[in-house]
Amino acid sequence: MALDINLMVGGEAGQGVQSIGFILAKLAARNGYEVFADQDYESRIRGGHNFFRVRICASDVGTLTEKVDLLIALNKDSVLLHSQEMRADGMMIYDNDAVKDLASEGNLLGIPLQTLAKEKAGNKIMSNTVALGAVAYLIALDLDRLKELLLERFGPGETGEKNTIAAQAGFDHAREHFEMTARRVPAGSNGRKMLLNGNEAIVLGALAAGCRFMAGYPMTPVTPILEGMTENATRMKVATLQAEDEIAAMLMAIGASFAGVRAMTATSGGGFNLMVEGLGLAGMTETPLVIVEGQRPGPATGLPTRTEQGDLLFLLHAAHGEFPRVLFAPSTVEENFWLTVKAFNLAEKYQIPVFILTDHHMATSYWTAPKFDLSQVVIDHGRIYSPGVPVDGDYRRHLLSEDGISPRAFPGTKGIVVFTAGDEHDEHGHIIEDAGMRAAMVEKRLRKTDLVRQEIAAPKTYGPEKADITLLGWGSTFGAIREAVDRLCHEGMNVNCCHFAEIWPFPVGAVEEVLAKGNRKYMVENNATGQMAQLLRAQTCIRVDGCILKYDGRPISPRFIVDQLKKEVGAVW
Amino acid sequence: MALDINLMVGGEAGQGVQSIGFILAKLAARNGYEVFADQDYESRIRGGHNFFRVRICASDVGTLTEKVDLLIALNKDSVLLHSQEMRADGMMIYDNDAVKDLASEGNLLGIPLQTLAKEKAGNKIMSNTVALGAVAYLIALDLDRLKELLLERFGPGETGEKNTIAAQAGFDHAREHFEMTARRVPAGSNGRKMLLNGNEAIVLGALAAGCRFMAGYPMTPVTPILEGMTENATRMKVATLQAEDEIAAMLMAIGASFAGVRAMTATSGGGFNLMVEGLGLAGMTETPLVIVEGQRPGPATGLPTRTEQGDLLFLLHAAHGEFPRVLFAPSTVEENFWLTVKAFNLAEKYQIPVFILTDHHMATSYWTAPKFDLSQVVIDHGRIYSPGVPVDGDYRRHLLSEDGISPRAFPGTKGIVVFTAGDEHDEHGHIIEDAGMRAAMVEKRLRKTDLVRQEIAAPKTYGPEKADITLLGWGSTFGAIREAVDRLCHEGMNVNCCHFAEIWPFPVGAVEEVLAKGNRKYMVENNATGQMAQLLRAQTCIRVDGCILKYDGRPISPRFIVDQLKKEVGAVW
Amino acid sequence: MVATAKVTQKVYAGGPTAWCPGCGNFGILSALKKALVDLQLEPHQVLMVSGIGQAGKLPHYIRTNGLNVLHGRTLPAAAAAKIVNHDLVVIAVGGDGDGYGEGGNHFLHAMRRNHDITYLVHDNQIYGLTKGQASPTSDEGFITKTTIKGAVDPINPMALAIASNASFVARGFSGDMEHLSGLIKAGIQHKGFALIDILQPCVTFNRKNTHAWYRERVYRLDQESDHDPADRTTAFTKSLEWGDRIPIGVLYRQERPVFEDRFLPITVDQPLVGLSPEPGGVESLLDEFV
Amino acid sequence: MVATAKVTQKVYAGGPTAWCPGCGNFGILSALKKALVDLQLEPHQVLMVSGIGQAGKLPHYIRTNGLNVLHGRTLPAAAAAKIVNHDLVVIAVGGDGDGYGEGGNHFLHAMRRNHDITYLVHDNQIYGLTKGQASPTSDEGFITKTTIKGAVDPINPMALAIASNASFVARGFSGDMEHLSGLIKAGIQHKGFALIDILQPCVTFNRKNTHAWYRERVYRLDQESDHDPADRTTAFTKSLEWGDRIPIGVLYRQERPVFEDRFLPITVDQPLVGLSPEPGGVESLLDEFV
Ligand SMILES: Cc1ncc(C[n+]2csc(CCOP(=O)(O)OP(=O)(O)O)c2C)c(N)n1
Ligand SMILES: Cc1ncc(C[n+]2csc(CCOP(=O)(O)OP(=O)(O)O)c2C)c(N)n1
Ligand code: SF4
Ligand code: SF4
Ligand SMILES: [Mg+2]
Ligand SMILES: [Mg+2]
Repeated sequence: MALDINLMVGGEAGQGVQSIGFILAKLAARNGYEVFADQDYESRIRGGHNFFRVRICASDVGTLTEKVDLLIALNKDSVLLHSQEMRADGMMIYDNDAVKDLASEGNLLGIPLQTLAKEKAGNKIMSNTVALGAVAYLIALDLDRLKELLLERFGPGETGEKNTIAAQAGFDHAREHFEMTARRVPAGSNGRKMLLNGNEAIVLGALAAGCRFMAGYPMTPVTPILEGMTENATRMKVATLQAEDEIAAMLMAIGASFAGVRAMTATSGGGFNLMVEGLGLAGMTETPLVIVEGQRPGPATGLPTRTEQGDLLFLLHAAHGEFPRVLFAPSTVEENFWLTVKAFNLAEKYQIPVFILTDHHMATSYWTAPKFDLSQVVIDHGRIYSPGVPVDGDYRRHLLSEDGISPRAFPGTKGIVVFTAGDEHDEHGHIIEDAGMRAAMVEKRLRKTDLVRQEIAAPKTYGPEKADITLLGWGSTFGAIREAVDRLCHEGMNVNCCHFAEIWPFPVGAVEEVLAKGNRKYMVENNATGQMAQLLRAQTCIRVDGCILKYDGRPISPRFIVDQLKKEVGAVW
Repeated sequence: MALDINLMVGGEAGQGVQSIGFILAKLAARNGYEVFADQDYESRIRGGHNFFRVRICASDVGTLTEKVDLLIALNKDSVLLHSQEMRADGMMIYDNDAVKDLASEGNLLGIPLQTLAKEKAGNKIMSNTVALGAVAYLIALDLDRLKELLLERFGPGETGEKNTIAAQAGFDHAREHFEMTARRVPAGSNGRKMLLNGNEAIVLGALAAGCRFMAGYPMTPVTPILEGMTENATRMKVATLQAEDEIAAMLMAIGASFAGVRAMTATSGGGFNLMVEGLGLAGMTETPLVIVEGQRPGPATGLPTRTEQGDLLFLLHAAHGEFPRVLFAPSTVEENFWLTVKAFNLAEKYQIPVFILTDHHMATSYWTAPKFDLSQVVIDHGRIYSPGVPVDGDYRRHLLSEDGISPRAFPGTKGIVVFTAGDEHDEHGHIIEDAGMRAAMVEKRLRKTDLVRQEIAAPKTYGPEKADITLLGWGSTFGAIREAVDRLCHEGMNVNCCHFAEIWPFPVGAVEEVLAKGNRKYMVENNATGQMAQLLRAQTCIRVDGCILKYDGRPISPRFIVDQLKKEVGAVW
Repeated sequence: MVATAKVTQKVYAGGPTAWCPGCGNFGILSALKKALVDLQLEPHQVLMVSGIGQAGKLPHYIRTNGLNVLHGRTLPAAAAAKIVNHDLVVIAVGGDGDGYGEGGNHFLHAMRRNHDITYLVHDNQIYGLTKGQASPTSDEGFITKTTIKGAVDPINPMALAIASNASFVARGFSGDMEHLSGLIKAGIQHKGFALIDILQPCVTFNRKNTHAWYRERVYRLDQESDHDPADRTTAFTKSLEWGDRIPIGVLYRQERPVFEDRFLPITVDQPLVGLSPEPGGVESLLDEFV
Repeated sequence: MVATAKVTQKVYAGGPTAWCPGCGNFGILSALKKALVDLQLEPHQVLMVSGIGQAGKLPHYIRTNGLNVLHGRTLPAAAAAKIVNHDLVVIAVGGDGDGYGEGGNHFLHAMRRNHDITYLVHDNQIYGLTKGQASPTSDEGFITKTTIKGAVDPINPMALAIASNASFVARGFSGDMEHLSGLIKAGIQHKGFALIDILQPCVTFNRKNTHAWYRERVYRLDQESDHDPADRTTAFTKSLEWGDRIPIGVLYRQERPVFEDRFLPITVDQPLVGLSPEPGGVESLLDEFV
């Protein structure tokens, strides 16, 4: 089997679990490997139990796997909680300064991390970096590249320097005391891929799309989007703002968009609840808008730092009344970027709200990806009013055009005024009571639904073209499903998959075509009610044969899918 | 044909259109007839154009019809706007003190309303009452009963007295100058039915159900529910409260319910947007709740004083995450009452939120109904904790019971504490991070869906048991569809209907049974996208053959259905 | 007014009104038009953002750019429009229910952020459009169908604004058009958030706080007192005056940094609305992830 | 404390905490427990209603009835629980972001309605649980990842409360447990809405307003000044004091009718929660529609 190494760092919040894990992921990426990494943490700032997993592969990877090759246990709990997850030939590094009652023998590699840090680098606090050095030795990652990374992270000054010394100490200690693990990483190419998570890819996508305004309110898992936009605000000329609440954030995005710039907001399901009213306003006033929703387990506050796909049907039907919208649920880190760009374009072309529906798993997992090719980024502002057409002084924001799209103009344009209202309105945007104009406006808005549907890509397929079983899914589950397909095919089953990233307007025709074959269909979702299965039925009357659902707040793994599918088809196999 | 008289009062806001119309409706009801009455008005307080229609029948009626037998035009606009709606033998009363350039001849009956009011009752302002007297003569409604009503309304003092004089003057004038209309009301029985609208029936239902708390925020069309509850608050011992916004209203209802009383709120789609977050909280904390949502045309502020059925799918999917709920959409005034009682019972039995989804048309239309039989009202609080079971000190609000229902207890109970959280929690209501407990809690909550489904009544059917065509619908359209069925059958078509009032959990089995026959199906909805048609497809894979949709803000009439259906089946007929 | 003026009342003529005859809103509409004409602003330079209610309809009756949003949600939309295009004169307008009830949170935070916008609140102490329920400013004890035991202690918008460190806090009266128009002008000219709470009789639903009731009580601060609008404490004390005498005019005014200038991560030298994308910047950003 | 006390600290022992070691929240938890014990209240008599945030977790760590609602939504839920069962001692608790950001509107209106509840705000001038963004009370210029040019002018909860005519307005400090516990006791005993804003160092994310920072500045109003909490204007002036010296204690207190007694359409003689339905009343109501 191809290279596939799985590392895990475990410890309590505040111990630097995320930091070590990230450096390892980055190190592997710098070595030219494909990496997938994700964190599991509690809704607290210190204590509790966290872990970070890094998977290093030679080829494309979009999911974690179950068994651990190398565990870095920063505390006793990690030793206890994760030993069962170790592969038979797996190794565990632990701090034998901290965990005294464990014998360093066999694959249990006790290292006096704190002592080494103190002795060599002069500071106990660098024990994590000592561990990093040891790992670099054990799985044969390049020590120089590790040092380079440490200097980038901690700066070229004393702190950086000391960290390289600590890493060297760990490396040396490991070389002296242990053998390399069986699963070492062969010296890789210097591919210099990007390593980034879903949130970061969305920030980049928004910036590439020329987004000029973002208002938000902190909420896990998408707070880093607001923070990331703000970090880049000065150089990219984006106005960003932490609002008093989500209602304000949404209305601000609408105000900015109406005034003439690309605008967005981001929140999780709980915060989105409060944006529903604004969503309807955007629908009624035909204001372009991009809304990122990062799902986490609900209802209500649920599990704030966990993952779920429980908000699909909510977003598709949110807000009273009827108006067109678009919904994307990116399934790879690249899609996070490209669908964000597309979202801004569709929002402006059709003057509608566009959702990017992600989830905790997608938002926070790190992936490697080749550098996005910005020459492929196209910006389409849609139909913009040119003075004189129609004649000056009679600009009509809601012109009843044949395709339902009226030219946009922005306040401040000499010679005209631009008006719109959340009340039903006439072409000029002014309140009406008239039945005929009402019906005409409803039809105008809804005409855009079929138009925008033509822009929606068909679901992705993977695996053999003809198969007995098709696994279906959407959003963040793609990596896991794809790998499940591989494993099942490997085991001799004939399975493929059909996966949705561009979900609404539902690409009915394309779906019916893809699913026309008479194979058995199983829907894989990270929720409890099979929301995509319901949507598929509502849109196409296609019933799936079963659902593989996970709703414990944890992401779906290939093994879970394989096991569940076997249960489902048990009788048959 | 059976008795069927249609009156219309037209004028501008502030002229007393609603007041005259209501008295006429009440008068007919007092005469023992079945009445249906509704108002058409603009979102303004004075001016514009309003009209009120009253339909008087010998038997059950639940909709308006198109043609007017008698128009009371309080201003010139009404004459102009409504003449085409008159039946050939219809009559029009107008004030020839106000509308000078119209000749009183044929069926145009000019009456010097203001002069008569001034001369006989000493006050021009009573011209409306003069008109009422004239109407009483023209369609042969009992003058004494009219006087009785006026005294009830204006009190037995001078104002009441003068109003009876004004009515007499109008009556006398009409007797002297005009002939009765062809469509007069034969002296009726003294049936003394109730005359009330949907909002009032909900207030009565809530009070009968023992609701003890209501918080709300004014919003058309359901403001009268908060006002009605408040009016009766003192004698019925209900705490009511106009909150600062809908978010607060919703949270207040949750706080009150958690503390141990039956609680409700009411709003329209726009306000409900803001309650979505609270809805999820009720779902997560398993707090019983009754929410009335009175639909009006959306999105956003839309047409505030008009009607639509555009919020069905929104309410069914509102709030992130997954949890059970119930949705009723009453289709008669009686159902407004009885389903409200049932809503409170189901909310408590299953510890879930229950929607009563009404609309402007249903909320504000007046219907006659026999007095509700309160002996049929049953109150079921569901499972309540008894001290000692389970043992004191270990009360578990979210006990993982087999059927998903945990006994409720209320704060203040000696020996125990009651705890719940909007975070995912353990049986005691305390925050958890654990995957296993999370999954168990999700399953516990969702188990209640199938349980409560068993309480949902099958859709109503009407018309021949075997038919070529079945009209489907939900909520406020029942009266119109039923009458369309009658008319179509009368014309020789073989049509019946299937109509939903108890919509969620969708009574899948019952529906499949009712719709099993191979007839053609047309869905009638007051919206633009056929939401119930979508729901039906999602739940049963049954596709309708067409949709008859109206989305101009006006209610659906029997004629509209008949005409549209004929277009739909045109080729066939 | 000015003989050579380009901009006249006529260019601001809007659609037909749907207010009740005699409503105080008419005075506000006139005062606003006069202020805009006095300032010689052209309609395309002005953006009105309004909520829902009788007051919220105002932008439909004057010919400027307009964004008529939701009940209570004027301020965030108005603030953002100003952020992305600071060339616009942004005026938010709504009712007392809209601004202090549904929109109370935005009110608090817009004041502290000190966005450079003007906020007109038509304060009729009642919910007009929904037919007469108590509003947050209804006098204590005011009876309506939802407050049958009387309204609770009202919000005091002036006191709240002063406590929130708003930079321009004024009260006007729709019955004193001249004075009100001056306040609106001053509000627009003020660099920062300008609150103008306007006493506005609702002739249909508020039978207590009528034209006559207000007229008897209001007095102009600049004429009948030596009030110093620069002093926060005395401004607070003044804000508590409500009863036999009600002050109108500027209660409090200060200079402090506006949000657009000081607290945005970008410097708004040129309106954002005019900028085109800069792919170069993104390219270098991508490199940071390698 | 009292030798014969039935109620001890032990009966209030709650679950394990998830706060950082050294967090100011621990002081608040202790002060609260002490206050409840001092008042000899039993756990079943107390209802804690909390929001989301580090502060909002508090009720999980003390054994009373508890309703842990949503971020920013404590007050309406708490007020309603009190309305339907006035026998309960209702204590709302949340963070500064929770109460003054997301929940700002409820804050304003709960104060004017004067519900008879106590409201503890853990004011760490930061968003703790979401890892360190500016809060509405972050000091002006405070740099975080969302305020890279510094936080705007903060909300002043004391000034806002006094402007809102709140009936009990106090500030405590988590580092002065004795004093804080006294404030909480006084707040619970006060008939009406009692706001206690509590300075609470967040040792992880707020590196400016630390334990030491607060300790250097806070002084007790009752000991080190002759402040008269009955005077609204001087209370307002006091509320503006923030910098080298920060007053703790009761800034303002007044007696005024509470919502439950004066403004509800019903008289709350007996808790509503105990009443059974009265079909007789409905019957007579039906007759009115005939
Ligand atoms: C979210 C929401 N809630 C309620 C309403 C209904 N509504 C429309 S106007 C209004 C109140 C109007 O009062 P105010 O803001 O004082 O304006 P006025 O009509 O008095 O000028 C309300 C409650 C609404 N449109 N939206
Ligand atoms: C509607 C909503 N928006 C955002 C969040 C995310 N969130 C959780 S806690 C918190 C802020 C916490 O700050 P604060 O209220 O000051 O409490 P602290 O953690 O500092 O005690 C936020 C924004 C949420 N849970 N709900
Ligand atoms: S109801 Fe009152 S506020 Fe509204 S237009 Fe009429 S008078 Fe003016
Ligand atoms: S993050 Fe701050 S407020 Fe939260 S527990 Fe830690 S120290 Fe306390
Ligand atoms: Mg008002
Ligand atoms: Mg805080």
